[in-house]
Amino acid sequence: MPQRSTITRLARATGAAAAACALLATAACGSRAGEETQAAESCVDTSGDTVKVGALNSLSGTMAISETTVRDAIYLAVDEINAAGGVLDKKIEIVAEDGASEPTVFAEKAEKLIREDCVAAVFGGWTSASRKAMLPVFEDNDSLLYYPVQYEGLEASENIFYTGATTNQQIIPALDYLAETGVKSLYLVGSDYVFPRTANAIINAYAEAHGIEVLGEDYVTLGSTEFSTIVNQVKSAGADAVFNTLNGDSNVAFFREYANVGLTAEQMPVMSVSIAEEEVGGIGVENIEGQLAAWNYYQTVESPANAAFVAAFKAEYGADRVTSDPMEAAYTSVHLWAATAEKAGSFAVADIQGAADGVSFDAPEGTVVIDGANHHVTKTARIGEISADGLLHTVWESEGAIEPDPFLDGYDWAADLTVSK
Amino acid sequence: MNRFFASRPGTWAGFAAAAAVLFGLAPLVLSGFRLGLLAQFLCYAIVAVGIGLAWGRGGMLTLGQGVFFGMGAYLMAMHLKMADAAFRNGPGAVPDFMELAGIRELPAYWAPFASPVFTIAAILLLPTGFAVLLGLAVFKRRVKGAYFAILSQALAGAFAILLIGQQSLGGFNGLSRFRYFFGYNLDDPVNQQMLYYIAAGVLLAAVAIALQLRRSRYGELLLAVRDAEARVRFLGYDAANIKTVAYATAALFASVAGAVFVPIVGIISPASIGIVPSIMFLLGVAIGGRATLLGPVLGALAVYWAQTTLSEQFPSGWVYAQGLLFVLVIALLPGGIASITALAKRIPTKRAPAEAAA
Amino acid sequence: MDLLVGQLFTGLSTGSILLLAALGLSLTFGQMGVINMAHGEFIMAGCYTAYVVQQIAGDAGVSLLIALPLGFAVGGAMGLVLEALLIRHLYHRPLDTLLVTFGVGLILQQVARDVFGAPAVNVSVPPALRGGVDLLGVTVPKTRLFIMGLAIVAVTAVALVLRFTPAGRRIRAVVGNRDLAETAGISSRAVDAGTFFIGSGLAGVAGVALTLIGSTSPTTGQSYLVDAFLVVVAGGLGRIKGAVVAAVALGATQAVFETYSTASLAKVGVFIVIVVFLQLRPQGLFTLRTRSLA
Amino acid sequence: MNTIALTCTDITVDFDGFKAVNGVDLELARGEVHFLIGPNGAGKTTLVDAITGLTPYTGSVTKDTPGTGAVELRGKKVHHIARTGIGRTFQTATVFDNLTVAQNLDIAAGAHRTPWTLLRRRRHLPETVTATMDRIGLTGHADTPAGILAHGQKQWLEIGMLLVGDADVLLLDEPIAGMGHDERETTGRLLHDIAADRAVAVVEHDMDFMRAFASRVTVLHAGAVLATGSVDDVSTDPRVQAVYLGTKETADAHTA
Repeated sequence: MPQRSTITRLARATGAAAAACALLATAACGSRAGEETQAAESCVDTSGDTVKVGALNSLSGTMAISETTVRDAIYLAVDEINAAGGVLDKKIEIVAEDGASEPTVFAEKAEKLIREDCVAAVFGGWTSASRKAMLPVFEDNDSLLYYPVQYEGLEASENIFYTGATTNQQIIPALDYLAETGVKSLYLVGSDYVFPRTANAIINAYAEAHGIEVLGEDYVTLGSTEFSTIVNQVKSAGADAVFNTLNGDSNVAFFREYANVGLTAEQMPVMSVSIAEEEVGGIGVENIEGQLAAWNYYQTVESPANAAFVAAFKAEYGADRVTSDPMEAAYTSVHLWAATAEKAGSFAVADIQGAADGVSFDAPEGTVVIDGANHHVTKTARIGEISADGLLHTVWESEGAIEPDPFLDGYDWAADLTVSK
Repeated sequence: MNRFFASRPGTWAGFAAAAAVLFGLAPLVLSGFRLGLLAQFLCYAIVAVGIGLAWGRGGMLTLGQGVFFGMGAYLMAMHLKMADAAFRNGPGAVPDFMELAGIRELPAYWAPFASPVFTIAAILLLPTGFAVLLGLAVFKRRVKGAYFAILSQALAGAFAILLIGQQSLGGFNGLSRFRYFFGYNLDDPVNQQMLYYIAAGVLLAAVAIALQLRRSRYGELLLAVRDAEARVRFLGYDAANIKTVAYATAALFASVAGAVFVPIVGIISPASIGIVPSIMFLLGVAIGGRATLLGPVLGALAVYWAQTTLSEQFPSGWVYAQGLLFVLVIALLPGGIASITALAKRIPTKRAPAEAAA
Repeated sequence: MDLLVGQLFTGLSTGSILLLAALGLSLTFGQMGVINMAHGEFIMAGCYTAYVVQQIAGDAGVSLLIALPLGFAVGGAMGLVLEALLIRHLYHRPLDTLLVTFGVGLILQQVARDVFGAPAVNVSVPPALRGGVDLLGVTVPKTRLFIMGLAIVAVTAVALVLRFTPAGRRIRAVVGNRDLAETAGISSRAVDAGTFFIGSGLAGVAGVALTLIGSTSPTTGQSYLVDAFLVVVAGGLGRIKGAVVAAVALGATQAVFETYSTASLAKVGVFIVIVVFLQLRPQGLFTLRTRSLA
Repeated sequence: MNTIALTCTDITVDFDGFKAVNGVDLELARGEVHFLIGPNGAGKTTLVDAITGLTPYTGSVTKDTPGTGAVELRGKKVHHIARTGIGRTFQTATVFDNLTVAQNLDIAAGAHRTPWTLLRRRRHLPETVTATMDRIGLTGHADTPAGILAHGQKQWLEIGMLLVGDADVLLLDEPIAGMGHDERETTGRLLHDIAADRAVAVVEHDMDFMRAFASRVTVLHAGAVLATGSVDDVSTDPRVQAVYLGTKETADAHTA
């Protein structure tokens, strides 16, 4: 042995390993592209008196701020359903996982929930990145995800139910409102990721078709707090309004700078699509009072269903807590799943998919109905104004619930924008 | 003389045992899901082998391995998206996410990735070449120690930001939804197991290469550069070249790991390669024993396994644990777990970290 | 024209923010070769100091005046503890210090999350600092003028302390030649602790000031850290002068890139500029040239 | 007659206005053990730094190698200067603590190896390495990690590393610091032994050692050459007596 060169031995080792791999490869190759794959057998067990569902939200990392509130709403809905006797006479049991604000972790945990915990459905996700990461997992394993956040549209998976707004239920109504109030020019400010870029593409197309001038379009890196340049450009451009798709902490720096250079809501209102009740406190009401937001739900919405929801939430989590749009959508998603299962008389994925069309729920935002064709729900659009108490008050709302149109097929001016599915 | 002429029959036995565990035992006892997780951790372990070489043996604190990991991952992901588009809509079709983002024309730099050969060559050469250029640029100017660490960290930050801004690379969402891997369906459990075997095979190969580098004269030289770079230069060696080789090898390992990671996990996004994930790559290496051969591998596997299990139950507790591990292991046990066994055997600590696990 | 003046101002303003964040690092990293990754969390501690003071004092103006010195004390105290518990034992292992302090930073962030909650909290700007001033045709927010002023005061104070006080002379002696200073009877241990106190205290002050323009959340410090390190690297070790020039230069580079391309590319551009710059001046802008072993 | 191996002409090293070395001329000849002495801060080590490429300077350093002719060293990189056959040691012996004596010497002997050789394991020690181990008296320690060698042994090892690297101009910075009497004697004889076909320069404070082993002495003071010549020439030079020998006691105390 001592005389044998390492090179020779390495060569042999490599050769042996290669041979072993080749052997394995021939013995263990699965289906090729185009061939049918045997779908993984669902392991959901409904023989007992409980049914398991997954709650997959970020409890750590940067997104934990927002996603823990969604988690609370999911638990509230499950408690309500269980108190009322459960679904198909079975109590719901939650298996909770942490998405850790990382798309890869979302994918990994989704797979664990489906394959190890055998849940009937999963509720959660926030960022589009996390949804995109989970989508193949749910499709490959033929399982269900209920996704509760407004997003950029252009997606309709058989295995996902989207209970937040798509673009025609949030961004287009916001533009309609601005046009109605006489806005002729816009300045677009957003964080540099997919939602703002898609939203701004839609805004540009809308503006062109409706005679609105877009005076500028700026993106900052996620989490950026340097707005000196951008706010100065906004100010010198002198648009009638600003359309804001900034995310998270960037809003704080933006609105402070905005107020400091002397811009006001009366002079140049800012329409935001990512600022809900939860965020107002961190920005500081004094910096943002009078500015606008576009959502489908505010804590101040007046309806018996919302009064009950807010009261139940505050009773459970404390009087100082606020409710917001994504929380309401998450709460609604659990009820929609339960109602669909009741209608189908089954927890099986295929049965839920088959029964989903037309299932409705009397949600805090108003009655929502599942559209079986694209798995989105009907939603009422609302423009809210931020008031001194830190809450948002509706100043405009759409006439009835808007049908979901994730690919904007119903809008001629958007024809060039997207490729229909 | 024996100490460094003796061949180690133990090496062979070690490799055989590792292969038996990875190829034989693990697939038997682990469920498909757990095996997939293990495959993911093996990818991190491959990165760790490279870090062990560059940091443990070469003294270069590479805080930016996410860059090379990300390069390999994105290169592979581009091929998978191209293949996917070609399968559905014919050759040269635009990948699905671009259609949705309103990009109609395939960007020119995507086109070559339709070729599997080009992709594999790019995965092997591009990050390595970039590492060589960057390494020569900084090491020739004797940028080292803290300066190098901070630069490599800033590089990881800049790279992640650059990717977020590239809509033709999926931006913040990254690239996901891969259906085929070189013609095989990715949703078939048999093929998923195959990916695991590939990850295991790559890891063994990386360890074998690292072992050879460590045992060669180059390995001694690298250690010499780490301990007394000036001395090496005054002996007539160009220390920059010596460091660059280790840095580029670490980059190569990270790139290949990234390339294998993508079909296993099914997504690559800027979130997996920025500053924090890059530093996290180091934790396992430090715990396992940075200067040893197998310490980084076992450390990485242990850390990611602990992260998955513990963070399920104690999300905020895990962050504390991570922080404490960094503090305690590095402050009190710079040789990692490996140095405990060495101490136990009463080998003088000075040489123990270098030799214990070889 | 307006835009140009605006850019010039933005460069200075961004530079002064960078400088505030980097000044303390320049001391600790420059003088002791210690890379303190928890520096960002000391900044964050300054932010929360401002928040807590405001909750108690109420009036935004009064609380800012209290928070500035208190932020210095809080940051400084955290620095002293860190120095005594960990860094002191790791002086000969600078790279390990980096990782250890990264771990400390992780823990501090989580502590902030558990104490103050994950969402950002609001620190109100004093009425006197709201709004802007018209300078050469552009509106300059008063908060930014205040931060510029504070940066100038901080740099001047550090320079004066280093030059004219006995403690400062000792610090400079230790930087110049640690062994020689030891033989001259200067306790480098005490000097190191003092340096760390001042450096970390400056981080606390920076944190208080940054609440005027940015958000206050557990991850606030992180966003400033990498840029601050780049300032120190580009400025050269142990030189306040270098940190000042590098901070303003980086601020201006960023502002220019941002105007003519996107903010994302600006970050990448700054990185490339620094790598190229280090090719020309590997030891930074200003270096102490001493006899040393490479 | 001894041939000149290294010629320094008008070397000046400027540290931000402070001239640590100021217009120094120096010639090192083969066959001589040439001592560089002077009080602390005289510029001895800085001069060595300049010659070996560590510190920028003005002036000229040429290396004369039989068969190759004279080469200008100024502006070359450290490792290129080393490859012309100039070796140096440091005030604190700098060896590779984690490697064995044999590994240290093997590395030192290998600056000309090809990448391919470097990437393979060593199968036997080069003869120069075994011979040098013998010469520096460390054969019995071949497999000892250099880090646990005694102080003096480290310094011998460092000199040995220069020998296997084929250096023919050796610049040794305080090679006997911390050595006992017997070790000094051994080192002195070793220096004369290796100086047979090389030029050896020694930076030293120890006057007794200098008197015992110097072939030639150069005295530096405040960055400039004060005197050059034999031990007797130098010790009788009044300027040297004035600035240097007056501090003899301190200098001796320093090395003790």
